Formats: sequence, structure tokens, C-alpha cells
Amino acid sequence: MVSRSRFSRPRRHLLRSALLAALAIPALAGAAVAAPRTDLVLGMPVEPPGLDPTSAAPTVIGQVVWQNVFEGLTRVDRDGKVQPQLARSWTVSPDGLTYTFALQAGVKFHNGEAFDANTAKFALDAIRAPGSVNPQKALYAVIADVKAPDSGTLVLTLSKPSGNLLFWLGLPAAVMVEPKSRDGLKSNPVGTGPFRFASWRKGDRVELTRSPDHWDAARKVHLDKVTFRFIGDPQAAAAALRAGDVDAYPLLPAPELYGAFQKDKAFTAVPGLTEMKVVAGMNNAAKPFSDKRVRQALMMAVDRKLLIEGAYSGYGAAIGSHYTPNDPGYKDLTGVYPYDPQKAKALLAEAGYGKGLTFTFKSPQMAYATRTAEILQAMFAEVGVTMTIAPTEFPAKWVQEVMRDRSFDMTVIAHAEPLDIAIYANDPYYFGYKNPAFNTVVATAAEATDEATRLKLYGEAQGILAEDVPALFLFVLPKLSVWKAKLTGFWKNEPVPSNDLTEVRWTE
Amino acid sequence: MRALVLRPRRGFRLDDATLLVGAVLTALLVGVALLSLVWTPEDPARMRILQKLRGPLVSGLLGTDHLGRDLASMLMRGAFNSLTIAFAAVGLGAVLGTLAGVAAAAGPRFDAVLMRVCDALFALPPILSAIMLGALLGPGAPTAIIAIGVFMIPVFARVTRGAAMQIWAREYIMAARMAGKGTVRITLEHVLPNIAGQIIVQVTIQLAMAILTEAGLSFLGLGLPPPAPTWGRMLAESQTYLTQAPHLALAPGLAIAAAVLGLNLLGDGLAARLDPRRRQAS
Amino acid sequence: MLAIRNLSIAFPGPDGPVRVVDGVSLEVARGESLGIVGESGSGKSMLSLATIGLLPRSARTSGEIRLEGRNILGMSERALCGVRGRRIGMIFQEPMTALNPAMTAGQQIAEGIRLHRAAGRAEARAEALRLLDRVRIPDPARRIDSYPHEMSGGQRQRVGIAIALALKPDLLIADEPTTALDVTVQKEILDILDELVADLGLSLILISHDLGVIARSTDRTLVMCRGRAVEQGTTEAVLRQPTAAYTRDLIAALPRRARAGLGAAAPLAAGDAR
Amino acid sequence: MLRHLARRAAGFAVTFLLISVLVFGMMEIVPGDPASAMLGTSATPETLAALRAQMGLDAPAVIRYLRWLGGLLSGDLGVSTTYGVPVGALILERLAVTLPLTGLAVLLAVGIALPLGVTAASRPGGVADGVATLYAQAGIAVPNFWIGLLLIMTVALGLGWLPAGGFPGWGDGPGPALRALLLPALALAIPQSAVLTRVTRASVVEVMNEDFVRTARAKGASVSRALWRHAVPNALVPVITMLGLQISFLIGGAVLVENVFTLPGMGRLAWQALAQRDLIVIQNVVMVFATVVIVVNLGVDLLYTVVDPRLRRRA
Repeated sequence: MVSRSRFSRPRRHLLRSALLAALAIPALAGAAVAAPRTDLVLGMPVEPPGLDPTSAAPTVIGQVVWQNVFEGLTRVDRDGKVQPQLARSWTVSPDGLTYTFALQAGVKFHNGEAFDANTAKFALDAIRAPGSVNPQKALYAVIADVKAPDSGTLVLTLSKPSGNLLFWLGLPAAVMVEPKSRDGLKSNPVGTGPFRFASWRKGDRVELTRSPDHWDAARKVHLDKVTFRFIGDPQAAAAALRAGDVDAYPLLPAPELYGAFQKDKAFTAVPGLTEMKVVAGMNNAAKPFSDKRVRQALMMAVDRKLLIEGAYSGYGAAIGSHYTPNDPGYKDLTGVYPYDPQKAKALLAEAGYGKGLTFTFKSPQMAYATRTAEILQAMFAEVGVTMTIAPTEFPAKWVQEVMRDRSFDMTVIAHAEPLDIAIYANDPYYFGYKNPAFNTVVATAAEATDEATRLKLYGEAQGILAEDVPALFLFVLPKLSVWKAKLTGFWKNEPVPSNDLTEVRWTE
Repeated sequence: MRALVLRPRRGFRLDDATLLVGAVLTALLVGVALLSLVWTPEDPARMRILQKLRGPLVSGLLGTDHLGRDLASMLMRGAFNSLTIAFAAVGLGAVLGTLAGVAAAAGPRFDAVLMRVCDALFALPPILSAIMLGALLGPGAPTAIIAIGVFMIPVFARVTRGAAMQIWAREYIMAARMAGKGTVRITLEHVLPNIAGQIIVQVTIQLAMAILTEAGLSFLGLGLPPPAPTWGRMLAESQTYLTQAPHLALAPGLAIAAAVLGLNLLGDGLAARLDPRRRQAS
Repeated sequence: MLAIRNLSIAFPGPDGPVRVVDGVSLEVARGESLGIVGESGSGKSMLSLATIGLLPRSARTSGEIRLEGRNILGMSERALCGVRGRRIGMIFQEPMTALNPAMTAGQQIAEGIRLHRAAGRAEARAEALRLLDRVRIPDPARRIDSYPHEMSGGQRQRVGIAIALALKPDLLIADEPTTALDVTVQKEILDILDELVADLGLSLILISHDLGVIARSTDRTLVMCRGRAVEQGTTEAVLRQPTAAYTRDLIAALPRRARAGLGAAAPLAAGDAR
Repeated sequence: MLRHLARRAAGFAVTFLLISVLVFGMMEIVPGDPASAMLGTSATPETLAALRAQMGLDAPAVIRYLRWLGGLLSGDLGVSTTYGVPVGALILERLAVTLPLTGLAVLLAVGIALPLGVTAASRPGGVADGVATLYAQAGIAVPNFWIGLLLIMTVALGLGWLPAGGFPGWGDGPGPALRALLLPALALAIPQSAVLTRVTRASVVEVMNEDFVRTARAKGASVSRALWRHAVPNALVPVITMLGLQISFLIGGAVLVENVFTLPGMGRLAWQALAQRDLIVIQNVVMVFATVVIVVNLGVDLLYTVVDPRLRRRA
């Protein structure tokens, strides 16, 4: 038994200082010598219900795997432009009906299978097959036939010309997959991208590791390991960022927390824009919204600036039609029906609702949706319109009641698909909006191979919607991204819902 | 399950204090709730978005919320909404639960069936089942009431059954039976009055739980739909403003705490007053 | 051995303190057995609790209780723990509730031993076995490991006695030990008590409302009524020539044959002046 | 003894069956199906029909119920429609978070409630009693997800002692995993311990008046020994009853705390599965939850016999 006296006062003091010194050394050494980190922890508000973008719609799937694990024939870059990828180059026949692609050589899937024209044919045929559950199947219906004359060339013949086909082929829904791993992609994604799928602890995180033999030497990747952590609660997300557990959070769901990060030196926080157009869809097929004047009146009852301030703390941009400022050919049509309660009341009276109008609003349970609903409710009350809010469980119940059964008066949702103005030509669709003139404009625009005419036509389409108001065009959701100051390479805007990590790296 | 009772310390004094404080707090609560029907400083639904997130006394007594609505008015109207949901839910739970419990104690045949149903109800995860009910019946006060009330039935059933069984075993019940009274009359005249104390304790405790469950439901987007404010939803929505505007979370939180405290103290005071056995104990 | 002088015990009541014991004095010599008799509520139990310092916290006491010269009332809690069990053993009235339902008889007896003596578990258990035999419990080897609810009232009271005897105390206080038992078992318990007093030379205070029990096995008797000691003397004297009216009433309440058996005084003719 | 257990087992089987019918029925009539949940805003009737067929949803309900029940009994719980992985593995993964979390929460709750309740009962009206009553009243009144938030703000962010959420998994040893579970467990434990304190206090005060406690004192046992060795063991029955009720609530009701601390537990799995209408997962989660509750009830009964020998012969 050690007697107390052995640790006399001076000896104990010596012992304590030695201990302190021992602790200090590693800390000092750490800072000076370490090379920039090669691992990244990314925070995401929602966990994807699977990792196969070709078999499910939620954009969060593409935000994990697109351009990281999977690649397409073409890709959309950070400015929304189409760039070559697995298709090195392509030629389009004068009548715009035949596309011949020259494919990259020596490309392998993560499971060792080779990528060639036959695999590309398999992937495109899978999307267009009758039993296919590809969420964007309609976009590729224009492809009549796919042929692979030799392993390096792919020939597509279209039923009618399409100006946007190359853009559609760059979307997450059209990434290249191969037959062997096709059925297991949902929980074990196999692609040709710079990162390989490592593990997925459901409800918590997905881990990707750098693929050593990636074909595209030009786009060298700077990260060895990427972890996507799913943090739903905004307050927990902010806490994880501040505690350093998470390095970047590309889509912070709570705008009210964003201001603090903008002021914080340790973080870069520059708001961009997404493709998510928040529109209050109305059931144009039934009273009272079958009457255009009622729709126009309600549009004038909405003060978009105040709505954005209330619903998203002022971040995001007002829109006058189903088009975002990011997209080429955008026209600012917020002036068509500006905020004018008096005129709105007059128009309502003219439409026969002078004594008042009542309808129900099916509000999905996302934060932006419930807040928008409450603000619209107050704004409509100012013009004598009573709106009862029916919170509706999202996605299942809302999709069934609004999209399939179309039993709703008004609702609100953010449409995330890029360049999707054509949905107002869909029949059947939840708007119940039938305007042949609009349909022809959009159809001709789709077939216009020449850029200038296509953008002019899209401009016309925006004008028709702005004037006809099949839905109240409110605002575009911002991309409130936050990352540690020592990180660069993230996209500012989100022309395609994604987190392309190929250019992301630590500066020191 | 033994009733949760605060043992009286020195005979009367503590019971009276608990009862008094509990009664005052609850009366205050009910008073504010009723007053809100007639008058509130501002219209709880009126939004002044440009004056959003103002601190207490800067704009209105308790400041404004994230949409510029007056917090004090919302709290008052919220008191009414939260209380009505809580009282209705507990009413549902207590009545059905007590019926089941008493029936189970009276008739062994009922006992097996009812207890199996209670076990089944008990084994369902509360929050999950509330969401299912919400999706099934659609949002609104009735759904919240049913979602909260249904899960109280097993609790009341268990408490009443336990207490009623003790009473059935007493001699004076044999005497009543000798006098030819039927099971129903015995239950009404002898069993219920004797277990009233324990039921009342459970009622006040479950009232407190109901208010908290409504907060949980609102957190999941299920409680009473907008624009009717409830304490639960105010608490849920204040969550992301905790650092910026803590008063948003503090106001409903303290209101819930006061209500729960008042109800619990009232329950304990009543239980001590009603149950002679407890009052005399040294 | 034990001397109580002018002991009063009062409890705070709704309107002022209520005196439960009022100026009682008594003495018990070594080896002597004193009976205390009185109706329930006459303060006899409070008296016994005071002697081992177990009165409820709200009780206010005055006077002295001297055990071999040391005043119990002034003692610290730690000192009292030393006295209880080692110097004074206590047997209670209700065998049904006096034993811990979650501990075996052996454990409860052994605990008494190991509280005061640094005895090992095995040694204490052997001692407990011997004590159980001493109080003549049938089949002690099995009874040592059975729980209170597995034993009859009489057996439990025997365990109670064994517990009180564990450390060979100088004074044994038995507070209505036989009241809750049926007559046949009463006799066995009282025989055991007599035997113990005789063999171990213990002093005994036997408290009961039943004169028969007091008459049978006590040297001297104290009669209590509403907290006051109304009469004190040898048991024969108290029975044959009761001086206090209350004692006579007590005797009168005995059935005639029992009274004769005890040689107690004949009751006065009806209509006597009280 | 065996007959008794057999009867109880039969009772559980009936409850089990009742729950399976209840939850399957509920899921059948709840609006919205997995296909529409999966396809979101770009759901066209054609793709919806294809997905429904792929998920085997077009078989009649009774067949699907029997197929599921058969699978349940033979241990094959089926494959999750959202994750495409066997449900069994998914649930095990989540139990590896929820069970330790609940266990830790119960330990903390008992760790707080027992000492507080017992000391309060030892001196009714004393300081400890005041503290215990105040804590009990306040603890019940504050929702657990709110306490969770405050803990994150103060301990995780303010002091930086513990992680602010997330779960590192048991891969790299129990250390980091337990650190991640400490704050959420505390958030769950505080309201539960408040209720438990009240029950403990009431029960111990009741037992302190029993005669055998006085016998113990008469043997020379000190106040604390009489309290802890004699009174408390006999006061545990109602405490255990309340604990049994609370454990079942903790397992199913922790979804809010799991959400605030982003823990991949059973609560969030159930919540996500319901949002995605992943029928197979929901049905199995509810069955697993029911099993755990039944096992807990069995445990509580066994614990009764350990604590109170009088119940031993009957059980």
C-alpha cells in the first residue's frame, strides 16, 4: 500500500506539470503538420427512401447519388448547361430525329461490369419500358427506338424533334445502370461515378468512398470519404454544424437560422436559388376556381414580398409564372397581377362573390407549406375570402387526394423538376387546366432545336400562365447552403436537385 | 396501480394548501380560457409580418410570433383550445375506461375480454397510432380528442379495475349482496363512490398528460389545424427560433407547466379530501 | 435496573398538546417481572416505546427514564441504537405485521445479532437456529428459511421473541404479546416467557389489558388509566386488596370463575360507593 | 405453476393476434398507399399502377394479411418497400438504438427517483420532501422534446461535453455510442423520474408506518438501515408497476426525442415508414413493439415475485 508520504508536496507538483506537458504536445503537433482533410460530412434534412434515382421521384435521392455514384450520357453543370459525360460527343440529324452518340471508352461500373453501347441501350429501354416505374418516364417517351450498332456508338431515333432531350438525358432519372445490379440499386447503388457506395445505416447516414479507377481523369476528385448524415430537425442541424460534427449543410430547412450563419466567420453562407417553385395550385375544373376572374383576384390579394418574409424569412425570389430566374428564357411576370387588395375585391364582386367566398386549402405538412397557408389565409381574409386549412399528411394522403382523386379546392406544393412548365399541358393533371393555345406553344417549343426560338416560345408560355393564373405563382425556394469556411467547390444554385461533390475540397 | 398521492404531512394543513393552490391555478386557467372567447388584447389570427419576432412588452404584452401575431392573445385562445381538447379527451378516456374497469371487476367474463383489449390498446405505440388516426379521420379537434382519449382508456380501465376489485372484496359488499342488490346497483351505490377519489386523481393527472400529448401531436403537425392556436403548436413552432426569440418557447412552455401544476395539485388535494382513510393517517 | 420518574408524554393536538402519559413513575429490579395493565389508550404502549426511545417525532416528553443509571430520554440516536436490542429487547403485539414480509425468520434474527456483534453470517445463522429451538418452534431447521406469511401467528410470535432475545438483553418488554393469539397458543407463549425470565434472569415488563395474563406471570403490577398510574404493588396485593376504584372495576370485569381462579377479591355488592 | 404460465401465454397469443388484426386493418383503411408516396408530384396513373403491381399491393387484403402473418411466425418479416432490405435486419438495427436508449433512460429515471423519493419519504415535510415534490410537479409539466432542446443548447453547444445529436453506431465500441445516448436518455428520464419520484415517495411513506419497520428499529437498526433494508424493499411493488407502464411508453413514445437528437431509433422508423406507407415495416414495427411491451409486462410480474415473497407462491 503506497504510504501518503511518498508523494511529498514538491514531487506531486512535478507529477502534475509533467502530465500537463504530455497533453499539450499532440495538440500543438496536430495543427502545424496535418495535410488538408480528405473526408467530408454533409448534413441533409431528409433521408432518401432509396438510392435508385431511376425508380423513385424524391429529389433527395439525386442529392446523394447523382454525379457522385451515378453518371448519365450527358450532365447538367452548375450553370444549368448540358455537358458531355459518358457520351463523349454527339451529332444530331438535320430533321432533329436521329441522335448519334460517341461513348467514352474503357468505362467500368463499380462492380467491374463494362459500360458500352449495349449497357446504355439497356438503361434507356428500361426507362421507356411499359412496366417501368421511372418517375420522369413521360420526358423520354419521345424516344422511339434505341440502337447500338457497335460498342462505342449509340443511335436514338425520336418520334418528333425535341429541343430538351440532351438536358433530360442529363437528369438523375436518366443515369446509366447495368443489368446485373439493376434490381438491387435501391439499397446498393452501382454506377460509374467518382464515388462508390460504402454503407447505409438506415435513418442515420450514407457513406461513399472514392472510386480508385474512375474513367474521367480530367475531373480529379479531392475527397476520399463522404458521409451524408440525415438530420431532420433544423435546430439539431444548426447544432451539429456549430459543434463541428457536420462540415456542410447544402439545404438548411430553417431560414430563420440562416442569418446567424451568414454573420459567422467560420462558415460560408451565400443564399442561391433552387428549382423548387412554390405554387398554390387551384382546381380549375370546379367552381369557384373554374372562373378565371376569381383566380386573378386571389393573385392580386397576395403580397409576394410579405409572404416570402413570413414564410421564408425573406430568402427566395418572387415569381409571376412557372419558371425560375435561374433558367434561360426567364421573364419576370410578377407585375402582371401585382398586390392590389381593392382591385381584387372589385374583381371578386364582378365574378359574383361580393358577399364572400369560402373554400378549403389542403396543406401538406412541410414548414414552408403550413406557413404559406397561414399567411395566404390572413391575406385572403383581408379581401373577404374565408379559407379553411386542412393539414394533409404528406406524401401519401396528399398525393392520393390531390394528385389522383383531385378532390381539393386549393393546395400548395413546391415543384422541384427543372424546366417543367409543360406540366400545365398534362391532361389529366391536378390543376385541371385545359388551354389548347398554351399546349401548342409548349409543344412547338419542345421540338424547336434552335435555342433562340425555344426560349422565345417558353417566354410566350410564361406569359399565358401569368395572365391565366391556373395556380398562384408565389416564390422560388432559396438554396440556403452553409459550409465551413475552409471548404470550396459547392454549387451556389441548384439547376438540378443535387450535391455534385466532384469539385469540393478543403483549402487548408 | 396505487393512486399517485402526495402523503399529507401534518393532518389538514398540507391537504388544504395543495387543494387551495391547485384550485386557484385551475380557476385562473379556466377563467383566462373563457375570457379569451369574449376578449383578447389582439385578434389571435391577425398577422403583422413586419412586426414579427418582437420581444415581450415591445409589441403587446408578450411580444409577437414568427408571423407577427400577438403572443398573449394566442396564449389565451390557446388555453381555451388546449383545455377543451384535454377535457374532452379525458372525458372520453375516463368514461369508457371507468366503465370497462368497473365491468371487468364486476363480471369475470368481461374481465378477460376487456383486459385483452386493454393490453392490445396498450401495446400500440401511442404516437404512431395517433398519426394513423390523424391520417384516417383527417385533422381537426375530433381527431386530436380521439387520438389522445383512446389511449387513456386502458389507464383508466386498469386503475378502476384494481380499485373496484378491492371494494368487491370488502365485507359490506357481501352484506349488500345479501340484501338482494344486483351487480349494477352495487356498482353504482357502493363501488363507484368508494373509488371516486382514485378516479379523480387519475383525471387530473391525465388532463395534464393530455395537454402534453397535444403538444406532441402538434409537433408532428397533427393537433388542431390553423388558425386556431394551441399551446402545443406554439411550442412546436417556437423550436427553430429558440436562440433568436426564446420568449416564443418560454410563454407556452410556462403556460403548460402552470396548467399541469395546477391540475395535479387540485387532483392531490381532492384525493386527500375525498379519501377518509388518507386524511386521518398520522 | 430500570427507574422511570415522573414521565409525561404529550402530542400536539388541534387545540393544544394532549397528554398521553401523565407523571408515571415505576421501577424494575434485575430479574423482576412487572405487569402493566390498563385499557387500550391508557398510554401503556407509549410508555414502552418511550423506554427504548422510539416515540414518534412529534412527541414531547418530560421526566426521566434511567436504565442502570443512564437517562434514556437525553441519549443521542447513536447511543440509543446501542441500547436497543442489546440492553432492552421488545416483543410486539401484532405477529402478522411485526415481521418483515420480505425476509426469512433466520435473516431477521441474524440481523439483530450482527448489528451489535461482529459475527460472521454462518455464526449468526447457527445462533438463530439455537434461538428458534430455545423458543420451541417445531422443525427449526426448516422454519429458519421460511417467510413470515408461511408461518402461523404463534410461530411468528415465537420468532419475535427469538429476535428480542438475540443479544441476551437485560430487560425484555412485551407489549401485549398474546392479545392477537388464540388462547391455547397464548399459554405456550407465556410459558416460554416465564422459562426465559427464570433461566436467563431477565427483567420483564409485561403489558396487557388482560388481568389473567398479568396475574399469571408477573411479580409486581402497575395499573394505568388514561395516562396515569393509579395503583402499583405486588400482583397478589393488587388483586386481593385493590385500593384504586379503577382496579376494582377491572377485576369486576373478569368472569366469576376466572376471578376465583386468580384468587382475586370478590366484587363489592352493587350500589357501593365508588 | 405451469398451468398458470400456459394460461398467460394463451392470453398473450390472443393479444398478439388482436394487435395484428388491428394494425393491419388500420393500415388498410388509412388513405394513401406506398405507390403514391413513392412517386410524389410526378405520379401518372400508368406508373402508379405499375408500382402497385411491383409492390404486390393488388392482391386482396386477406391474402396479404395471411401471407404476412405466416411470414411473421416463420421469422421472415418480408422486405421493406422503401428501403428494399429485409425488415428484420432494419428493425434489429433500430432496436440496437432504442433498447439501449430506453435502458439508459430507465436507469437514469430510477437513479434519480429512488433516492429522491426515499429520502423525501424518510422525513415527510423536510427539505428533501419539498425538493422532491417540486421536482415531481415540474418534471411532469415539461415535455421531453423541450428538455431535449434545452440540453442540446446548454450541454452540447454551450459546454461541448457531449455530441449534439446523431448516433455513431456500436461499431467503434460502446464509448462514443453511449455518449451519444446520454442526453436523449436524460431528456426521456426527467419526466419519467418525476412521476416515479411521486410513486416512490407515496409508497415508502405508506410502508414506513408498518410495524416491522418499528421492530427493526427496536433491534437497534439505525433510521437509514430500517429505511433502506426494511421499508424500501417492501415499497417497490407500486414503483415497479409504474416502471412497467413507463417502459412501454418510452419505447413507442420516444419518436419526438429521437427526432430532436436525430437518433435512428424505432420511433423514427415507425414515423418514416408511416409517411412512406411502408406497410410491411409498420406492421412489423408494431408487432415488435407489442412483443417488447408484453415481455416487459412479463418481466414486471417476475420482478414482483423477486421483491415480494408473498406473491411467489401464487405466480
